[in-house]
Amino acid sequence: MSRFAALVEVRLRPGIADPAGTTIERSLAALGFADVSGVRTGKAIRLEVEADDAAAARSRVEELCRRFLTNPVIEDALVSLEEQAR
Amino acid sequence: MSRFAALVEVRLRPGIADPAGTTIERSLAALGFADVSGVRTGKAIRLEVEADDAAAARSRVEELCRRFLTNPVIEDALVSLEEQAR
Amino acid sequence: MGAGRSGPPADGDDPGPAPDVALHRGLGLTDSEASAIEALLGRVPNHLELALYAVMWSEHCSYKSSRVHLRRLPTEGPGVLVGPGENAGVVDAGGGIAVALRIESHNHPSAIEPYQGAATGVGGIIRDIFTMGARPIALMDPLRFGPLDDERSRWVAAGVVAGIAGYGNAVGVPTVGGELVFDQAYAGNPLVNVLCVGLLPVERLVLGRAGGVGNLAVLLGSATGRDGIGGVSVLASAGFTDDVVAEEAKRPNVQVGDPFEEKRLIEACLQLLDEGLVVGIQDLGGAGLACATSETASRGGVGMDVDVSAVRRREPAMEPWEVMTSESQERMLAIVTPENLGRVLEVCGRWEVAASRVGVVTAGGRLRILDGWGGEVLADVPAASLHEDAPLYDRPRRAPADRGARAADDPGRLPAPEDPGKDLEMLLVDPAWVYRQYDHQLFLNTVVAPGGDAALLRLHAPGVPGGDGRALALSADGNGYWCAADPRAGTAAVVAESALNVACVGARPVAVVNCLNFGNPEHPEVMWQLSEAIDGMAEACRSLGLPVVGGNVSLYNESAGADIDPTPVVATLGLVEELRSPPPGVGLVAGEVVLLVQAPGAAPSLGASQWAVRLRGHRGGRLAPLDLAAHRRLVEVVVGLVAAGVPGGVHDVAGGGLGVALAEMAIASGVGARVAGVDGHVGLFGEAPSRVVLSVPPGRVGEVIDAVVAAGLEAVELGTAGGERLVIEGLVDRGVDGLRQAAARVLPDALGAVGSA
Amino acid sequence: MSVTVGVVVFPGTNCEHDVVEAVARAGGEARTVWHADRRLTGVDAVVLPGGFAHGDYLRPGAIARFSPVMAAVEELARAGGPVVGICNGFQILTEAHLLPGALQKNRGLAFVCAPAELEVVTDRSVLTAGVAVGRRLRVPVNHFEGNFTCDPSTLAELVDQDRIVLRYVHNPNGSVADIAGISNEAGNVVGLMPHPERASDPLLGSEDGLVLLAALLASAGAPMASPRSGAPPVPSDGSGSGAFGAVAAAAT
Ligand SMILES: Nc1ncnc2c1ncn2[C@@H]1O[C@H](COP(=O)(O)OP(=O)(O)O)[C@@H](O)[C@H]1O
Ligand SMILES: [Mg+2]
Repeated sequence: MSRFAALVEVRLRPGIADPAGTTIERSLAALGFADVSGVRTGKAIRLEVEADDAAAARSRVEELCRRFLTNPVIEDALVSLEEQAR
Repeated sequence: MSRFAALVEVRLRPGIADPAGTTIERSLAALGFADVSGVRTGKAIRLEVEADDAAAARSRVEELCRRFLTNPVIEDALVSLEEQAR
Repeated sequence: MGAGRSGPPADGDDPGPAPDVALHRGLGLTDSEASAIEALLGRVPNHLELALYAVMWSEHCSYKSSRVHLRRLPTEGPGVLVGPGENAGVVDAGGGIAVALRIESHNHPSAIEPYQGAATGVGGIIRDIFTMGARPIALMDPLRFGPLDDERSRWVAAGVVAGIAGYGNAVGVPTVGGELVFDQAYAGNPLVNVLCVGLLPVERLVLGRAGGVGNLAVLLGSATGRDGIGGVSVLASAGFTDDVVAEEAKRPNVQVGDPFEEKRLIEACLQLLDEGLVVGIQDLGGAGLACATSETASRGGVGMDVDVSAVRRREPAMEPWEVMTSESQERMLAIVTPENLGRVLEVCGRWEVAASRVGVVTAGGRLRILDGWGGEVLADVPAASLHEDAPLYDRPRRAPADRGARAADDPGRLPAPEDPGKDLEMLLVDPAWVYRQYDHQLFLNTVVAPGGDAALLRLHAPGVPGGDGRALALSADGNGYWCAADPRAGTAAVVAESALNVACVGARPVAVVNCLNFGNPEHPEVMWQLSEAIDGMAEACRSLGLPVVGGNVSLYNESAGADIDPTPVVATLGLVEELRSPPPGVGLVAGEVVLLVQAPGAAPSLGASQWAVRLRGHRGGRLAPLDLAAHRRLVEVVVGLVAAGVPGGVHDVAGGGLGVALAEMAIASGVGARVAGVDGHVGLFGEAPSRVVLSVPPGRVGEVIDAVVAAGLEAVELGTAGGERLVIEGLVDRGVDGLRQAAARVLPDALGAVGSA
Repeated sequence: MSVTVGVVVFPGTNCEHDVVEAVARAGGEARTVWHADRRLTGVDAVVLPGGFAHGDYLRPGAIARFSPVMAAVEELARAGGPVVGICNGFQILTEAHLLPGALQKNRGLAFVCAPAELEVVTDRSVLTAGVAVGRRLRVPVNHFEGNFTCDPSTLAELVDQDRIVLRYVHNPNGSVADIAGISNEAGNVVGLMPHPERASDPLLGSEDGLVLLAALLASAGAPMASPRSGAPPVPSDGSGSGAFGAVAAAAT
C-alpha cells in the first residue's frame, strides 16, 4: 500500500451561476485589477488516500467525489494525485 | 499581451484549525472511506489575466492574492498558471 | 492516579536555567512582576511557571490596571443571584427562572481577521453563559468601525458582521440587537463587543469551581493546537503599532471558530448539568487551561494536578507551556466525581464531544503540571497565587490638558444649516442590512426584533420550565462622543439611555453589565477617563437602582499611538411580569397626538452631538445636564404607560436629537407627522437625556399628561401624526418614503459590494 | 385522535424545539427523533427541522443525509407518509435525492433573516392540503443557502406536475421561478425554505405558519385522503442502533 495526496477541485458546473465569482470580478476594476476577468469560485479539498497504486487511488477519490464531495446537480470535480514519500 | 488562466488555491496556513476538514474527515469512516485521511479544505478560484509573459502574469495574480483573495493572517495561496490559446 | 513523584521541580536541586530578563519580558511580564513571582515561589520559576504567571497576570485576565476602580461600582441588589467575578452575572427573573448575562470585547483579533475575530468572540461569550448552567438564548453585538469611506474599515465591518452571522446563526443562538457606529476614532482599532444572555432554572445554577479532593477534571471539546498561544498577553493587552514585525508576531494568535463543535458542547454540557453529573464547570477562554484549572481550583479552595500529556492535541511536538496557555476554541473543563466519569463520557459520546481526563483535585492548594500521571512535575505553584496575587496598579491619572478649551468650544456657535432636512437625512442610518444577516428569531422568543428601542424576548427556552407570560428586554448602548467630551457625565447619560430604551418596550430595568473599551492605560489621560467613567456609571446605576452584575475591561485600544474615544458600553436587562401583547414599538399612528415627555427644563445641547461630530467634524462643547432622580421617574412613567397599552408608538430621543427620533418613528410606521415648536437646529439636533416621544390617541392625551405631571415631568404637545410627509415647521418638510430610502441605502451601498472569495 | 410528528435531530440542528412547540399549537403532538435511530416507530409524519446539521460543513445536508435515520425517513416517504423538510431539512431532502434540485447560496451572498410573503401555489401537497390556492401567508425565512436551483427540464416537470408548493411574492434569494417550496410527485414529501414554526403565535407577529402545520397534521391524520397517494404511512421497521460518526470520547 502507498499513500497518495490528492487535490480535489470542486467546481460549479458550466451554466450554474456563481455570484461569488461575479462579485469578486466586479470589485476588481476598482482595486486596480482590470486585467483580471473570468473569475469562478469553487472549493479546494486536500486529502490523503491509502491505495495499492495510483489508478486505485484515483478511482477511490473519484468515488468519494461522486458520493460525497460534490453535489452533481450543480458541481463537478477535478482530481489531481501525487504519491507521497513514506 | 497574452492571456493566462490561473488556478488559485487558497489554503488555511499550517497550524490554523480547519473545522470543516475535521468534520468531513470524521464522517468518512461511516461512509466506508476509512482509507481517506488528512482532509483540509480551502477555496479554488479560477481566473484569467492579461499579461506580457508568464512571469508578469504570476506576479499580478500573486499580488491579487495578497491584497484581496487571502487574509495572510490565516491563509496563503498557491498559484498555478497556464497560457491560453487565443 | 495523581500521586506521582512529589516535590517542586526546582527545590534547590535542579533549578534549571535561570530565566533571563528577555524571557519574562518576552512573555509580557515586567521586571518587578518577575521578582514578585520569584518571591512568591521562594525560588526562580522555570519557563512553564513563568508562562503561567505571564498569561494569568496579563491585563486581560487580571484586570490589574482597572480593579482598583471597578470596586466603586454598585454590585448588589434584591434580584442579584451572582454578581461580578464569576463567568456571568445572574439575576432572578421570577417564576423560578434566572437570567445569566455577560458582555465581552474581541477588538484586537477582529482588527486583523474580522470574520474569525468576531466569530470567536461570539463563541467565547456563549461559553461564559452555559458555564453557569444557562441555556444561551440571545446575543447582541455593539460594533464600532472606522468611517465607511475608508476601504479597510469597510473590509473590517463586512467581515465582522459576516463572522457574527456565520458563528451565531450556526451555533443556534439568535442575535437580537446591537449597535453600529462608524467613526474615525475606531479606524485603526475597531470595537467588537458581544453580549450573551441565557436562561436557567434557578436551582440549576452552577459555579465554576472545583471541590472534593479526588474529583476529576475532564477536558471537553476541541483538540488543543498552537493557535492563540499567549493571546491574552500579546494580543489583548497591547495596542497596535505600525510595526510590521510586531503585527506579524501577533498573527498566530488568531483562531478559527467552530460553531458546530460549540453547538454540541452546549448540548452536552447542559445535559451533564441536567443530570447532575458535574461538581463544577468552567469554560476555557483567555489563558486556556492555565486559567481554567487554576481558577476552578482556587475558587474551590483546593489544588489540582494536571497531566499535560493527557491533553488531546491537534499539532505534533507541542511544549507543555504551549498546551497550558493555548487558546484553542470550543473547550470546557468539567469537574466530576470518579463515580460519574463513565456516564459523563457516555453523554459526551452521544453528542460526539471528545472528553479526556486531564486532572485531579488535590488538597493543599497547589497547581501542579505533570508529564503523565506519576511522571515528572513540570510546574508547581500555589493555584490561588495566579489570581489573587496578581499585581494591582493604581496608574497615574491626569485630565487632558485641553479639557477646558474643548468644553468651551460650543458647536452651538456653528452656522445654522441652510437645509436642516438635508442634515436630518444624512444622520439616518438603517442598521437592517446588518441584522437581516442574523437569525434573530430562533426559540420563538423575539417579540420586539432588532430595530426597536430594545429587544423584547419571551422568558422561555428549551429545558427551562415555566416562564408563564414573563419577558425580558435588553438594550446595549454606548456613546464615544459624549464620553470623550465628559467621561463621567457621558457614561451616566449612557446608563440613563440604556435604561430608558428598555422602558420603551415596557420593561422595568433591573441590572446592567458593561464593557469598558478604553485606550492605553499607561497614558494618564486614559486612566483618568476610565476612572471618571466608572464614577459616572456608579452614580447613575445607584440612582436608577441598577446593580452592575458583570463586565469586561478592554484596554490598549489604540493605533499608532492614538487612543480611541473612551467607549464604555452598557447593556441593560429589563423584565416584564406579564406580556399579553407586543408593545407599540417605534412608530406613529395616523390621527394620534405626538407628545414629547421630558425632565423639566430639558435644554438640548449640540455639544458632542451626532450633528456636530458627524456632519460638522466638531467634537467640542458640553453635554446637557442629567437629573437622575427625574430620569428614574421618567423610566417608571414610560413603563407604566406602555404596560397599560396607552400609546400607539414610543421612542426615546437619543443620538441625533428630536429630529432623528421623529424621523425614525415616521420611517418605522410609514406614517408622517406635522409638528411645531421645535426651536431651530439646536432644538432639532440638540441632544439631552430623559426625553421620550409618544404617539397618543387624542382621547387619552389628558390621562398621559396627568401621569407625566404627577411624576414631576413635563409633556409638550408637538403636533399630530398622519400623512406621508414629516413636517417640522420652519425646519423640515420631507417625504417619509424618501427618508426611508435614504436611511436604507447607506449600508448596502457601502458594504453590500465588499466581496470576499 | 392526535397525530404524532417525529422531529429529527441531527448534531447541529437547532429548530427542533420550535417545531415541537408549534406543532402543539397547531393541535398535534411532536417528539424528537435522534439521527442515529433507525426506526420511526409510532410516528405519523416526519419533520426535518432547520439548523446547521453537521455544521453545514462541505454543503448543507451533505453529511446529514448519511445518518442512520435517513433510511427510515426514505422508507416512510416511499410508503406515502408525510415528510416535510424545513430550511436545512429541505437541503437534506435534496441531498438525499428525495426532492430534486439543489439549494445554492443566496444571490445576495448574505444570510437573510426576514419575514417573507408567500403564495400557496397548489393544494396537492401534505403541507397545503385544504389551503386555498393563491392564499398569501406571512412566514419568515432564515437561511444562507436557500436559492433553489434546478435544470430547465426539472423545472418544467415541477410545473407540469403541479409540484411547486409555495412561491415568494418578493424573491429574497434568487431562487428559480421564485420557488419557496416544492414536493415530490406524490405530494407527500415537501421541502420549503420558510419556517412555519416561526409564525405560530400572535406575539411573534404572524400565525400564518399554523395554516401549514395544521394541513400537515390533517394530512397525517387522514392518510387515505392524503393528496396523491392512497398508501397509508407505514412506520419503518429497521433494527439496531448506534451513533453515526466517530464517538470521540475517551478516558485516559
Ligand atoms: N450591530 C447590530 N446588530 C444587531 N442589531 C443592531 C445592530 N446595530 C443596531 N441594531 C439595532 O438597531 C436598532 C437601532 O439601534 P440604535 O440606533 O443603536 O438604537 P438606540 O438609539 O435606541 O439605542 C436597535 O434595535 C438595535 O438593536
Ligand atoms: Mg432608543
